[in-house]
Formats: sequence, C-alpha cells, structure tokens
Amino acid sequence: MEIRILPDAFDPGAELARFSTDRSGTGAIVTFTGLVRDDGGALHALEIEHYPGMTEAAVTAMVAEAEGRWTLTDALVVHRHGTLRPGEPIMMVATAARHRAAAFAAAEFLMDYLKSRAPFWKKETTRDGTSWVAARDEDEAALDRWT
Amino acid sequence: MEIRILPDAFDPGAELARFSTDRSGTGAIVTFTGLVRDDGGALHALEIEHYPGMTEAAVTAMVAEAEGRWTLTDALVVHRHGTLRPGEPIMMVATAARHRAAAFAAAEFLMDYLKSRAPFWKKETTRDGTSWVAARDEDEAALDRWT
Amino acid sequence: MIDVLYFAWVRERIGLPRERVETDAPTVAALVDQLRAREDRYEAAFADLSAIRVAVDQQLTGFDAPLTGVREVAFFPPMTGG
Amino acid sequence: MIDVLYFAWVRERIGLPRERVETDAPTVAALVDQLRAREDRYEAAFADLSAIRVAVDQQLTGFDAPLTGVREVAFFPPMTGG
Repeated sequence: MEIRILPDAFDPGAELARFSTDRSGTGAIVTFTGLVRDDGGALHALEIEHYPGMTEAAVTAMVAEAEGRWTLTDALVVHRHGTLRPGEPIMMVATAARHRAAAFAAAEFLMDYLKSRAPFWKKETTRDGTSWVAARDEDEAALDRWT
Repeated sequence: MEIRILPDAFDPGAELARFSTDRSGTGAIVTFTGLVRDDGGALHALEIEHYPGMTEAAVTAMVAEAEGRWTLTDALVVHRHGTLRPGEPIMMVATAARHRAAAFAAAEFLMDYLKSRAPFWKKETTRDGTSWVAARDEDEAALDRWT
Repeated sequence: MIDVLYFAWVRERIGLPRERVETDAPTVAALVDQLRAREDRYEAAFADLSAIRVAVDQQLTGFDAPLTGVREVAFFPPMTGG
Repeated sequence: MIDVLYFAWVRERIGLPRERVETDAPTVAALVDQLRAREDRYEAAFADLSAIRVAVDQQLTGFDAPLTGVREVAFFPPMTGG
C-alpha cells in the first residue's frame, strides 16, 4: 500500500510505469486518473483544500478496507491539493491483483469512497468568479453498492 | 479511437502519459493493464497467437460498441502477440470520459469482450512443458452482464 | 480546551481556519449551539446543519458525538475528493 | 475455392495454418464433415465441435452458416485474449 497526498504535480504515466514493474503474482492492474476538466475553457483554476492528518488516516483506512474485501497484490493512491490548472491530474488510484475482477472492483470502491469520504474540497475559479464545488447526489448514492 | 496489435513490447506508463495529455472535456481516465503472471517462477514464456485482419476488425467493432453505449472522449486498445516473458505487459485498455462511471464501465466491457471474443490464443511454457491456456467459464459468464 | 477546525466555505464564513475553544459542551451539537451564540459569522456558517459534516479527532461522526476527552473537532461541507 | 485457416491447437493437430480447399459444401458443418473424412489428423482436430469456434470471412458465426460466396473460413478454440 502506498498513499501520497501532495501539493505538487505528479505524472500518472510514471506512476503506472513504476506500479506495473516487478509485479510478482499480478495479472491485472487497473488505474483511475482524475483530471481537471476544462469545460470548454470556462475553468481557469481548481483549488483543492484538504485536512492534513485526517486525509492520510481516512485514505489509509479506505485502502485497508479494500484490501480486506479483495485479494490485492498492491494498491496506490495519489491525491493533490493546492492550485491546479485545466488538464492537470488531480488524483490517481492503482490496484494490482491476480485477476481483473478484483482489480476493477477495488479501484471503483476506492474512487467512490475518495469522492465522498476523504476530506478534500474543491473550489473552482471560472470566468464568472469562484465557487465551491457541490457534492453530487450520485456520488453519495454510489456508496450504497458497497454496503 | 486507437487500436494497436503489435509483436513488440510496449510501455503502459508511456501509453497512459500520452493518453492523459491534452484531454479536452475529460475528467476521468481508466486503464487496465494485463501482465504475464509469473506464478511463482513456474512460467517460462507465454506465446500469443492471433488472427491477423480479424483481430483488428473484431477489436474495432468492440470499441465502436463501447462508444455507442457510453459517451467517451477517447479509447485505446493495445494488444501484443508473439513471445512474452513473465512480468511483461500483454495488453492495455484505456478509456476517457467526463465522469468515472462511463470510463469504468467501458473499460470493463472492453476487457470482457477482449477476453472471449477477440481472436487471440495463449500458450504457456512452464517447467512441465507447453500447453494452450483454456478459456475460463467465468470469462464467458462475464459477458452476460452486458446483454 | 478543544481545537476547532473549519474547512472550505465553513472556514470562509467564520473567517479563520482554526481556533482553541474553552468549552464545557458535552456533545458536538452543544458546541455548535455555543458557537452560534457568539457572533453572526458563526450563525451564518452553521445556519443549515444538514450541509455540514463533522469529524471528532479526525474521525467522521455525527452531531450527537460526545466531546469527553476530545482534542480536535472539525466542521466542513460534504467532501468532494477524487 | 475457400481459404481455410486453423489457429492454436486446431492448427497444431491438423499440422498447417491454412490451406485452399475445393469444396461444394453448402454450410460450415458440411465443410467440417468433408475435412473429417480426409485424414485422421482432421478427425482428431474436429472430434469435439463444442470445443471449436468458427469465423466466416472474419466474423464469428455458427456451424450452420452458409458458404455461398465465402472466401475465408477459420477454425479455432475458444479465444483467450486480454
């Protein structure tokens, strides 16, 4: 398990290259990468606030929960905070397992929990000003499939 | 849409780096990477045979079907043939969409169809000799969820 | 003394990211009542509690959580990670 | 004349990857019957048709598919891609 909460840009390709190397017992790797959507040029910047300390603890607990539900050979979560520009990677999840079903399920589980249960908040600056991104009902509803 | 059926090694990290760059309208990228599982050192090599011409046509049709079912901003399939060593990447799927649900679903759909409907055949060489990999019932059953 | 932390628009409405609060409140809900009584900016931040989530010692919990022995309470809107 | 292709263990049992076949078989099933009648290696390859898949002009199909106007027929075991 590896968890990195960081203020600087990261490179999803370099993460996957590293994560997929020397993977004994692994047949399947799934990654999710979240990008700052440009939405036709309307978005100027995305500011991500987080709760230092709790963030690491909450994400660690989520990954431990995923490792209890599925047999994984490894898992990685990278999540930025600070100021991001359109097109930049916000975060990434990677899961490794013998077969694809576990790798896919664990990656989706982690994404659903990161969306609604990890203490991050997004603020958008568009041509119309700044506003906090509201939580989406469908993100909260997505958690139901894991209970 | 990009489809590459190739005899040479490829680098999943470099593919994701390229696939995630200049991604207008995209908030979510999912990748699946299949590796040659070493299975504790028992496996020496994996030979992948394919049906040139039909392979490209079948994979193109699968990606077109996925693009019809979900709104994707792009999709990529890379699949090797020839001789592979333990730990090497066999194949990769990448999907890009506005939100994660479509990217995950399309990647899983493509994997399920590639497993059982793309004309590839795997032959393993282990310390005990060579044998063709049998299709798994659960891979065939996985297709049911898309019909 | 409890460290009280605010994030996102809760922080903006109250105007500070954290403060130390002297309180005898037995629960989070009672602490919220004390804060709301202080000044309008607290009242504005806590006007709609259905829009606020709470963590006690960095664990998500409810407004009925007890504060005995607690060092840190945080208030924030629903999270938007990922 | 039809190009008949064999893959994986079907190819190994028959001992060649492709051949041109002069046939008047109206369907894939009839072509299989003609091939099985030729030599033991064909009989060995086609002994269990439930283990064999067929493509006609590079489209997956069934053994009842007609061969009128067809240029290419391929026989192979269930696919194991991905």
